[in-house]
Amino acid sequence: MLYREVGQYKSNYAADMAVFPILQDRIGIAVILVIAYVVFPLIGNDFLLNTILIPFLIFSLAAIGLNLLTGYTGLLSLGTGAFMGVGAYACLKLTTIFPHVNILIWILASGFFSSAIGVLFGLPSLRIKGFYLAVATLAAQFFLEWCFIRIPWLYNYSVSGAIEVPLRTFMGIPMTGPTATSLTRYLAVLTIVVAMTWVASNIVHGRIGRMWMSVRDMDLAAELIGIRLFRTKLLAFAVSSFYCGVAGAMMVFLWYGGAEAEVFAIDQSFLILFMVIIGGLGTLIGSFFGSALIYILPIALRLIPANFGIPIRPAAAEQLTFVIVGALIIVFLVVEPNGLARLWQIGKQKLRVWPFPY
Amino acid sequence: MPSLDPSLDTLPKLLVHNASAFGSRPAMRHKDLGIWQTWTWAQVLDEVRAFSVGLAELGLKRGDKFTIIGSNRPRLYWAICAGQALGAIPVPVYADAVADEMAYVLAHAEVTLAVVEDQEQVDKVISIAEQLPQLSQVIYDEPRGLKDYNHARLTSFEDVQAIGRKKLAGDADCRQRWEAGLRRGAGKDLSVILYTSGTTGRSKGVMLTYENTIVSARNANAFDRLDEKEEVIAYLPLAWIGDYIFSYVQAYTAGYCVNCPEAQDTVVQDRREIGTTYAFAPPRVYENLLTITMVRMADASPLKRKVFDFFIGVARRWGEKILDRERVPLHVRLLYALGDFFVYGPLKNQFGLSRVRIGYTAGEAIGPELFRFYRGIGLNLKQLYGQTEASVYVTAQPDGKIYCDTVGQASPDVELKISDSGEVLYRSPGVFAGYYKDPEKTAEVLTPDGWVHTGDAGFFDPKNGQLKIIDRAKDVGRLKDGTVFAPKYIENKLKFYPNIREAVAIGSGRDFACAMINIDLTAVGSWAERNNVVYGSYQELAANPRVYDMIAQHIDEMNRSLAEEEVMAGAQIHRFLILHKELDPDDGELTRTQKLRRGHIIDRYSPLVEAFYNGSTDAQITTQVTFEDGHKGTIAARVAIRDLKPYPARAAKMERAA
Amino acid sequence: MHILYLIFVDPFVQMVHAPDLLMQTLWDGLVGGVLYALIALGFVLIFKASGVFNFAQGIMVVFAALTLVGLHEHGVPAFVALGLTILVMLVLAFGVERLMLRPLVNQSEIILFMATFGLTYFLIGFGQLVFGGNPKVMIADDLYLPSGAIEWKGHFGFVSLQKIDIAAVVIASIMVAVLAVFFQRTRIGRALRAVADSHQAALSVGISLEQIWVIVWFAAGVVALTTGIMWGARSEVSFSLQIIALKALPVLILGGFTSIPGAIVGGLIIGIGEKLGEFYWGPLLGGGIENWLAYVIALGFLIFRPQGLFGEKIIERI
Amino acid sequence: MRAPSSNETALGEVLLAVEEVSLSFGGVRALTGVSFDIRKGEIRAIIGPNGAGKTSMLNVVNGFYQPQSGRITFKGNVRNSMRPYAAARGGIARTFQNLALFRGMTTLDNILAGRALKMHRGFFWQLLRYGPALQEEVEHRRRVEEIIDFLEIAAIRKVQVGRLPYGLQKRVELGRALAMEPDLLLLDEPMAGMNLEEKEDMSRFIIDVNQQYGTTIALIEHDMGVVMDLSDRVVVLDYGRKIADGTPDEVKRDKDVIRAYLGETH
Repeated sequence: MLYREVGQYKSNYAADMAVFPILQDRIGIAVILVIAYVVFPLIGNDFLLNTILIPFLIFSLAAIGLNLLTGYTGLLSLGTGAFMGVGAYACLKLTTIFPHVNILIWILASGFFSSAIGVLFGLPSLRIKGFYLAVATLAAQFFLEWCFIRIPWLYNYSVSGAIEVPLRTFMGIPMTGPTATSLTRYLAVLTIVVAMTWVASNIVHGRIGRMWMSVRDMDLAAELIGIRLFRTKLLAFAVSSFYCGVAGAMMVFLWYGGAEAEVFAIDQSFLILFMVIIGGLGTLIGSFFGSALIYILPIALRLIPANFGIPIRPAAAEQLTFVIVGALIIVFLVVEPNGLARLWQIGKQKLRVWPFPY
Repeated sequence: MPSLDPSLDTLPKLLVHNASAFGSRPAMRHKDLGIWQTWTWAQVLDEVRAFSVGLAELGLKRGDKFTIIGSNRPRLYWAICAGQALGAIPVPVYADAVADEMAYVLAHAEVTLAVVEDQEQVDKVISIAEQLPQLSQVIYDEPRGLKDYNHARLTSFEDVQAIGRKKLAGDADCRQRWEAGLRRGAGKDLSVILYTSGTTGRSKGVMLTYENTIVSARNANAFDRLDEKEEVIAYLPLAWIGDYIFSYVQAYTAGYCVNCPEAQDTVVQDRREIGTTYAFAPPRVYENLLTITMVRMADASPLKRKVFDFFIGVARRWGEKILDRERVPLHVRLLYALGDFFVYGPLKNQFGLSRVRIGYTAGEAIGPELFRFYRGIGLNLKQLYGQTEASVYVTAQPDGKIYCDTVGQASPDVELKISDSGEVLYRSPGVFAGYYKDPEKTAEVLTPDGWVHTGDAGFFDPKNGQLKIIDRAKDVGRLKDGTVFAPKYIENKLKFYPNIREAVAIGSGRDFACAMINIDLTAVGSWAERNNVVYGSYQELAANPRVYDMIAQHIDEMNRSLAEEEVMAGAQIHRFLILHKELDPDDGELTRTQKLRRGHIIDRYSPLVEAFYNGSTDAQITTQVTFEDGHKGTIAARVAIRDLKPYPARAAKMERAA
Repeated sequence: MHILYLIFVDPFVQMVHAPDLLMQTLWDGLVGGVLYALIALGFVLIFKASGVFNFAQGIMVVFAALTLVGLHEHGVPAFVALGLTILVMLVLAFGVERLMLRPLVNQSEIILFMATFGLTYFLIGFGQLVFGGNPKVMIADDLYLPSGAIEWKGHFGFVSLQKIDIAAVVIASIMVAVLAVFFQRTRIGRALRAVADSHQAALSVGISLEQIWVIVWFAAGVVALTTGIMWGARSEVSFSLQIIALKALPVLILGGFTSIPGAIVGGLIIGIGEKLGEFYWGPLLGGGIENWLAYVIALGFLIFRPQGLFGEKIIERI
Repeated sequence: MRAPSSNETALGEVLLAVEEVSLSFGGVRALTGVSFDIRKGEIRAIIGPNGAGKTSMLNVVNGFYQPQSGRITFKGNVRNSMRPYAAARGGIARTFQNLALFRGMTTLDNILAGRALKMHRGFFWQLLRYGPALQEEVEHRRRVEEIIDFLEIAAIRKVQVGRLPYGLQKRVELGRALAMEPDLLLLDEPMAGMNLEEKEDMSRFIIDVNQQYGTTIALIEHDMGVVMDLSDRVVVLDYGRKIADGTPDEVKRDKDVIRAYLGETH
């Protein structure tokens, strides 16, 4: 109904292959960007920025990372939390050793370290697939978690055993550390997430994305059209881990401001996997949906009773959240196994063919 | 009569002019290989010139006839102009014509060269080559599958252009010579021969001069204020005068862009992508769109259907008034705006009609309901009345003076009159030069002082002075009791029902009127699916008693509305049947432009017609049919006949009064 | 060179020098392995019959134990509580089949896998909501499980065997034997095996898929309850158990997802392997390697034998 | 103006030679000492009853199975073991009996994926999807569009292939193989499960591919009418052994062939 596609014709392939070929979609994206960059900073308080938006964006990026691996390439990973941890610890070491380099550069660079680790633990994908591979990534998860605890050099020998984020400034404005405002951190996170989402979309819409999806949909056929499976899978591990690493570094440096190894435990891996599945495997927008649902829903659930004046113990609220989220996951899978992104697509298609049903 | 500027009195001259006047504006687009390939006027000139010189090298010369066979592709349009630049005369032929038909036309026109679309057409031409001794060259656009053919007399379009380009590059004077040759053409020259697939007899070659078509097109452009910014889509048969004028002559005179669809079945999608501003279609096209709409809406959720029905109701009631800028209450305007957002806008958008400034329906009378529907949702649909012999335009409706039962006032420079017998006659600059090699027929139609007999019966509406066409003059008949019986009028009313694709009304000289029906397979098929009616073929579905019930209901409704009309009340349908096969141009039942050939049909189905009037409740019929691949066979069926109870003329009036 | 000595020589020297310690470590590993094997058995049952990779098996162990203890806390006699808990597991099996498996039939493996994640979350929240989140003590005495230890002396030193561990091994063995008989000898058991081979075959035997799902989930529930009781008696009943339950995954990798003997052998290898590793090599790395050693063993194993210990060689067809 | 069928005309040089190839799976013999050759430009049919080892033969040719013994010479290079991707690189493309499309991708992406070997723009440009990477995409899109036009699948260009009817999926798969611009095209039952009209279309495409692009084709097919019409030479397998080899007419008259076929059906 909102879509008016008359007169939107393509006279070259570049336009036809654009990520958003429809004008109305491009307008929609522009509106979202304006809201993110202008409206939220203007109206946002600390709660909105720090408790909702920053973590939402960071989880979205991690979900994109996992989605590149699981949704696009079809390789199930349960090691996302650990790969995020590698990013966080790498960032800490980098900024400790080279304190004068801009922290944002190190946040991005830390992705390369988790990339390398990701490739290392992706090596078994040469021989194994499916749940077997998932267990291999579980090895990464537990091994790396162990490293985070047992190697004091990683957390600069701090007494608590936790990462303590130092103060770092950019053009005189504190970016990280206790004095950095939530607005500064929000804008930094937003910019990184927007840029990396754009890059991810470029990758999946191009040659590499097609190779990944070929491997996902039918690896034997992919090999027979000349795709080298092993390389392709490792590339997916590398890129995916890069995204997770950056998300992990942002999580510690731009959100928590300090963290223990527990943050990168297996629960985190599962959480991100939920986001990807509920959001929709093999779609970037689904990663955002999944992140919104899985992260924001529990917050909302906790807030609702308080707002209605229903007395409920915090512990009980927590437990109730578990019950509801668990049930919702099953309900969602039953209603739409292809995730929220699929619902979104159906809705969009309905709007495009409106008033017709198909 | 206005005379043309001699420097712009032929189409090739117009092309040269456009190439400098609108050089970088798009002249033509073609959805090919997934995207819209675009040519500017300058590029078109370049392509046409190369091909034209190539044709000259192959021996095409002034006065030669050459044919164009295929669908709407840029190269075929260019070929027309390229030949005309040499002074040769194009004779476009319907691409779906069977070999026999084609052979007759090509032989009659003494065609020496053919430019065809693809292997299919090449095969067809080769199969009739023996009957065409003059034919020396076949040029094809699409090379697929033709690699192993003997290329002695077969050349690809590209190769011809290559020959032309080589010549142009190697011979400095060639270009001047070509342009000089082009300038030798004049407005009075014969520009094209279009064979009309008449509703009776063999087709006749209508000869039109450049002046005929260009003046006609100019006037039409001025009438509707068309300029170089229009976008149109070319999807009607190249051999039809409508397409020739609309996608070629009007485009060249106004300088607008013609878009060729990717394939016949993607026209709606392609029209939507381009967003045409000027549309021209026979009623059938609008009818199909409406049928699709209704069929699809039948599957929509009840809520959506309610919203749709409600707003369509609003549109039917108020839409036309708003379109004609009449005064309407404010709340209606608001309601209509809502409707535009929820229904009309999206609907027009789906059909690619959002940007259409002017839409014409022509070729046949349009059902009033259909016409009102489109105008109601805000599409500026108008009627025009035209003929090949007039270079299309005889009458047209100006903006703001639109009536669904008239075809408009005389187009610019057209004189109109009604003969004593009630036949419409006209005289205009567009009037043709005669039928090719057929002075007798010409004399029948064209009077010495330039008036043309249209063969249609009509009169001027006393209320608004616009022309009203009743029917083909020879088809208007009377029942035995003297009641006027205009079959087409009834048929059009019936065809408004989405379930009825085609209707043949019979009754002249009989006691009462009867109808033979063709159901619409899409609409009825979808109904069958929803109602668990199992069927394997058209024939099976057509014979289903429940389908009969449904059609009976439609006809009954129409009878009731006929009963309210003084003149036609006596012509209500008393009996009907559903034909066991779809009427098909390949069997000669329809013309290539999908008009009924009533006489032929009545002959062909005479057992059924007899059964109508001898009281039988069914009848056996065996007909010969031509299958898609050209071979012939017969199908036999026992067709049921249903009776209907006509409404008394006065009773209907009383009902309404009560 | 010293590091090589520490890795390749020293541990073995220690083993020979203190055989009692070696024996003790092997025993501890064996007991742990038996419990891993039991959890893995639950996985295998469900995977074999329904193709579902049941991530919730670990939490089912906790949930079952928690229900048992919780009921007893509310004053239900121990054996009545045991019966009630079995009933709860049956209800759970029905619920899972009706609300989760049936609507998700014909979905891809990963979707079913994710659904069991949802089930895990649900059971965690539900269990805590009903019985509270604090660790509980297993009602071992009320169930007449033995306590205390037997000390076994020999000329090499002495080994301490907890009676509850011995009971665990015995009960686990009985459990396996019962299951084996069930699968080999009963009509339902044979049907279950048919399902594992082909759903069509099972249908032709005249047993509905739904019934079979309920049965296997119930069987897995009973196995979980047994595991929960044993494990709870050894330490305590708490939700941290579920992480330990993840250890069943490397066991499955070793044994193959569909092999019951594989689950048992794999469980023992992992249990013993990680205890030996932790005890003799752990200190080299700063300890705590138990947490990941099992996975690395499995991973190393996978690379050489992707189909597991008892799996058949996979021939890919196109 | 159509040229006579080239059935009897001179054959080109040997493109692929299979010599004494044997293959077994854990004691089950799939192929036993099979030898034949495929010549440049011909359409070569491999026929035989079910379980005759036809598909195994194709799997050996494109490196999916490694034969236990025997020799394969492709374009003059001898090899007895190779990875499928190396076969692809060498110019062997193929389609599958039971469709091996990338079901989650559109028709366009499936065929574009077939050009994986021909696209080389580096990772950096892929990240930006700009400059050389975009240029490369556009170039290859053009080639793919030609194939789409050739196979008359323009209308389903942007439809996910998993939602297409079977016949169209087969066509898309052929398109993907063509996108590789192979020297040798292996078609495993290209017409299985099709109705008459679809079969006719597919036959036309196969002939057109062979004539227009000069692609050598080896195909497995059950429909004997199709085989006789399409192929220049036929090799017949039964129980993993070659029982006949020759022109369609020769093969049709062969006693062993008649027995093998009569023994199986009728």
